[in-house]
Amino acid sequence: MIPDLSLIVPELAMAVLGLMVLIFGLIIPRGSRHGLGWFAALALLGVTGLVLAGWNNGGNLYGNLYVVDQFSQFFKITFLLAAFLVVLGSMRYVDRHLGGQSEYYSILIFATLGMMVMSSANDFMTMYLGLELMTISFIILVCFRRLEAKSLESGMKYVLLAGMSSAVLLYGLSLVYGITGTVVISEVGKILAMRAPLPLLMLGVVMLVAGLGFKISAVPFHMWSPDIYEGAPTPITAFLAVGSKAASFAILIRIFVVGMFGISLNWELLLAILAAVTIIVGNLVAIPQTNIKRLLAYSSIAQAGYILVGLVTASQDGVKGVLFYAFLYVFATVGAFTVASHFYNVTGSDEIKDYAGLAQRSPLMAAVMVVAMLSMAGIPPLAGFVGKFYLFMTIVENYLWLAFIGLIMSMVSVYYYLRVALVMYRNDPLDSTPIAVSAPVTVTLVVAMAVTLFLGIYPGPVAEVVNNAAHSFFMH
Amino acid sequence: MLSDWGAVFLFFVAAVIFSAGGVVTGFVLAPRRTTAQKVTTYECGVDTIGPTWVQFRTSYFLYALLFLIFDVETIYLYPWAVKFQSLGLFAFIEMIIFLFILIIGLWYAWKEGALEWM
Amino acid sequence: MVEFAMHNAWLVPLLPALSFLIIIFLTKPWKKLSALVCVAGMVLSCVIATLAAYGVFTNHEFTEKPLVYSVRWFSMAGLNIDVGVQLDPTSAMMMFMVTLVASLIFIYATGYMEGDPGYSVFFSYLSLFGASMLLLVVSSNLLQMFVAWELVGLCSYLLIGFYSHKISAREAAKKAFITCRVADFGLLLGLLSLQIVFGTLNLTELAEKISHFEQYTTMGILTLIALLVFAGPIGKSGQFPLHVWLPDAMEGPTPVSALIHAATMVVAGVYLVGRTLFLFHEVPTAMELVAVTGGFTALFAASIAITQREIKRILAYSTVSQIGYMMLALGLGSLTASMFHLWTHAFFKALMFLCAGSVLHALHHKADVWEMGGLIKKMPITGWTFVVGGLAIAGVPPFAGFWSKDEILLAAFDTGHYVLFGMAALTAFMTAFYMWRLIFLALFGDEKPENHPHESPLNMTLPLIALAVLSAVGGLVGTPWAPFWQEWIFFGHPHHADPNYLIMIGSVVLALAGIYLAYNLYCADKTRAKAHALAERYRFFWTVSYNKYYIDEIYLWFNHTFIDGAARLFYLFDIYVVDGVFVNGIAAITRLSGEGLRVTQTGRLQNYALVFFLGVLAVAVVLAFTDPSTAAGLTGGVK
Amino acid sequence: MLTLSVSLHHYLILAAVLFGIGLFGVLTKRNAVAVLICIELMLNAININLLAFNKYITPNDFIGQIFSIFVITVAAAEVGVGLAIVIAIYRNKLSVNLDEFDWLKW
Repeated sequence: MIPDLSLIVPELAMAVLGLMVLIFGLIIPRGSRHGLGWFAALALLGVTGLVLAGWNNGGNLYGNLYVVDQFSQFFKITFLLAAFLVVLGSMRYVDRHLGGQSEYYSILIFATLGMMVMSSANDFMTMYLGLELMTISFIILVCFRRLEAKSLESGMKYVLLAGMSSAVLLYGLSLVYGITGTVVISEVGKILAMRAPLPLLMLGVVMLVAGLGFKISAVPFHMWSPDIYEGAPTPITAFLAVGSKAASFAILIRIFVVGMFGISLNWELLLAILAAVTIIVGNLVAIPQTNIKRLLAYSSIAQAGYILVGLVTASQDGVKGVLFYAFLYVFATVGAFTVASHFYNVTGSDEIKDYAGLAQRSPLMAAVMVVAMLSMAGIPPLAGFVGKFYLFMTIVENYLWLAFIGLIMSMVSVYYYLRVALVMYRNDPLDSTPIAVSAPVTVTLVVAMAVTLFLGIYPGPVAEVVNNAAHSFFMH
Repeated sequence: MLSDWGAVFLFFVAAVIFSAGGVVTGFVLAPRRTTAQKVTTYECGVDTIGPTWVQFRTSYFLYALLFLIFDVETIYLYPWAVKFQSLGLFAFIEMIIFLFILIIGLWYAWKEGALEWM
Repeated sequence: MVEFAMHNAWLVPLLPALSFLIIIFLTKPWKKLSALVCVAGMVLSCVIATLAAYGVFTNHEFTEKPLVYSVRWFSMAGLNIDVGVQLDPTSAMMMFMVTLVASLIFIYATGYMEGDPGYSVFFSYLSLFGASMLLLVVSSNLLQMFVAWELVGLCSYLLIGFYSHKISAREAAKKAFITCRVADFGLLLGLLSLQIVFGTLNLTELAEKISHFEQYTTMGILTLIALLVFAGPIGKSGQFPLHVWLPDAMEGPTPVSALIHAATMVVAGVYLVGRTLFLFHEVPTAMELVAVTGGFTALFAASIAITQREIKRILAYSTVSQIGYMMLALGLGSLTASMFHLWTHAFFKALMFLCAGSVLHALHHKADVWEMGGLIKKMPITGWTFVVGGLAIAGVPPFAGFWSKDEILLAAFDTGHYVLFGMAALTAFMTAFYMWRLIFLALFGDEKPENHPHESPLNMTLPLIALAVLSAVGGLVGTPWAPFWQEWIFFGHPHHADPNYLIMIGSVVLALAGIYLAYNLYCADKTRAKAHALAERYRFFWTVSYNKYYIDEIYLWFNHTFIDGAARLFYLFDIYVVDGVFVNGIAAITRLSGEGLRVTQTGRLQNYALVFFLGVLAVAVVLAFTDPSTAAGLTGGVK
Repeated sequence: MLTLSVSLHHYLILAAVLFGIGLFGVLTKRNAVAVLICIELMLNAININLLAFNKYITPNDFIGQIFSIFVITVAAAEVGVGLAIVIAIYRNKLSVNLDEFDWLKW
């Protein structure tokens, strides 16, 4: 009767951790909760260790409802690292602008838990629960600045649009369930492999694409993301851009590459088109932006498009590319957003023009920003280049046009990324007071930059790991 | 591709088109001339007195929220209670943990003063 | 111990790299410490290199199959790139030589750079250079080698321009960098085509595949590749016609000239050709070209060196000419001779540069040899070590230069290249002449009253002595009677050319003749009337030679007339057509479309919802129109 | 289809209609609370779907029912958060009219 819980120790640990942080908040008086950040960060590292410890013993629980393989574990590590970096980078921000440390950190942990569940979920219910756990946590986090009108507005938009999108997603899931008579994704895959696609099933697929497209902010389901990204507290924006996106990609891969594999011909081209449109719109709209967070929001839309490319072929190489890109994307994005949030801490501004002369005020921040952005633009020898390389290699023979679009649009992206770089390096600062960078932020920035550089210069090992993960994904 | 399932598909498409179309056409066709008369609420021809929106205090909402949460959670208690015998100890422990989490929630709400009437 | 060194030879480049990082990030403010870190790193890797070399030179199988170990750097379908170490007698010798000379020169530099504002930076550059050079030496594949190649180029750029307050230094640095870029472009093309044709850049695999290249490509292509690859060495090793940068490179601090532009970097070209000799060996044309280039450069540079006045310039041109020797040997297919000369040359040329440096140090950077004289009395160590170097380079037995030069002459003679042999012999004579001209003018004769020379400090003279010893005995490893060298470093199979006493004696005679002539002209008669008379009589040749055959001027003129003209044309084209129409036009279009799309973001929640559902519809439509049949049509039939 | 017996289609059509109505509300209602309610409508349409499928497709196990229970609770949680935000934003702006929330744009 009692299932083997050893596989989900990290998840249990996260749940307990989240509750603990909340209870600490209830016990510890308001003034003295600054330690919670450190506690949460270290605990997250610990959980990462747990995942790594269980790296090799995969398996599934509850009659294959919950799969623990290297694929999901790689994603879990990605989420945990992202959460760790975000927590480190946001301590100062929380103490200064948000307050309510215990709620903040515990909800952040629960959001991470939701992502972890998503990455291993092998049935629609578990998947949906993970998804909603993540989404609701994010909704709360997005409007965490209760007195900031922008934050509230973005929260409002997020809750309504997210609710709507998840309704659509659910409708699609219910239809798929109705067609196949099961909610276990691998079962669905088996059944669909044999059966010709019914129109109703196609309707379901449409809704799945829409619902998940909303989560990964693929055009035309992206409208929410720039506003929410701008309104949300910056560290949360970073986590939203990284975690929620990566997790949604995890389930997107599971549903489509496993569940819908039999009818892949029906959706391959659709995803290709989505990817193309997403890349184009994201990059184009990023150009005229004047607010750094909005710029990053649009660029992250474009990034989602790049990652989407990996799904098009529904192949092991594609999954490998997605995993690799998701991993490096974490560090680039968190680095950039951490710079943004710290800059906001000091100057209270998100406008790009205020970044003038940042290179003189804080060389580290400027350097990290540039490295992160160039990596996103895919300039060698940075990680982004290798990631894009892996992704686009999978489609060159069948979808060359998509590869071309990706290439051209990365050039376009260089244009607006470099604009920021120029502002930081060439313009003279308005006030040249140097910006002090606190220790945890420094750690975040240095880690982000180092990993981005390392993955670009020596992708070998990670590529190996990712390869195995993708392989394990195709095992069952 | 018109199987009988397809009917549903068409129906759905129609629904979406109607809803979307309503907004779009209204947005396109509606003239923008607004006079003082037009903006007043329509109340059987006579001018309205006082605010047309009777508003509750937000405290009601807070209570509603708490009630909602704790009320919905009972959904899980019923099936468990019905099948209590056959489910056995593990389920019992699980339910205890579940309730424990809820209690923490209550504790939090209390501590945050959601239960005071302000 | 030896085992460890051999299987961790990657430490050899790593240690200097580490000391570079340490200096840059930590010890920059403390000059002495930085210098110490730099020297320590190099000495340590010298120890490891020595051990590794010992291991290699005691186990004969490495001459057959080198010891290679590497890590996969980048891998994907159809493209695997490794980073690795290849240990064989050649690389082991090179490793040992470079680390040894570099250590000595670093020590020397601690004294020479005394009181320079950029002391720490200088040593960080030196470390970086050492690291890159050693990386180049140990590389197991050509791509890695190319990266290191560019790195050493960068270091030499930084170091030549070290006195960046001097315009001449900046100019020289730029000149060196650009000239090498031009050449490296060819090299890069060559490497790319190698990768494309043979699908690998690993030396061992390449050697194996090229040995039967007919399966992969035609003779013509291979020739082209070989020539492209050879372009790199022409630039880096200052062969004619790209030698122009090397003499100017003497603007750098003298230790740099000694290390980079005499002992190590400039011979990287020779080393590269030596490493890829299996390629050239398949292509007779290329071999001929290499040989001719080398022979001609040797003679050409020597003929310039005869009339130069600046001490370091003379040495620079002699370097060019000596490297010409090595290239010549390679072209004759004798890796043995070429590497042997590389080895001896490294010692005596480094020695002479350091001596020159010490002289300049003493005379506060007065470089004209005609204004020196009788220095040997005031600075005996410098003087006598210089004399040893002179004997070595002139090829007087038993000094190092003699044996290696003899190897080369022998190779030329045995392979029946009598013209080249003649050129080499003539060069030998001229070398002896100009080098001793320098020595007599600078060291002997009567002192100039305005000079107040003084012997340099110990940390400068000790390296001199060490190098002097090496250049005295360094050649004994490869005498015809004890052909140790020939048994270890060879291409294909070792060849034991039995000593040809005629050539040996001939070369000795030439050397002595040159020295005697120099003695007559510049030492015997204090007035040096004869020398001036000679110059007067052959006024034309003298001027031409003194102005280095006007090569620089020709290039300059060429640049001004053609390059600049073309550049201006392109510039206008760029401004008005490219920028005006394409770039700005496209940029404008992109920006406008961005703006256009931007306004769809109205901020109204329900417009977003509407767009969302229109999106749903769109997706539905797309799906309806891309059922498998159409999809197969559109995607070119996948699966 | 003309028989009066209730078949799967009827449920599905009912669900579709309900979904459409909710959707229409989401797109047209100007009041945040109303929009929340409309989202609830959509979710209930889904519940109908799930239960109908459970009844007709997999009558032997309760997947659909369990799923719908989860949907209900999660929906409750979502509405809870939504209302909380509405309250906060009302305190902040004294309005819940969605048209007034458009500072964040472009």
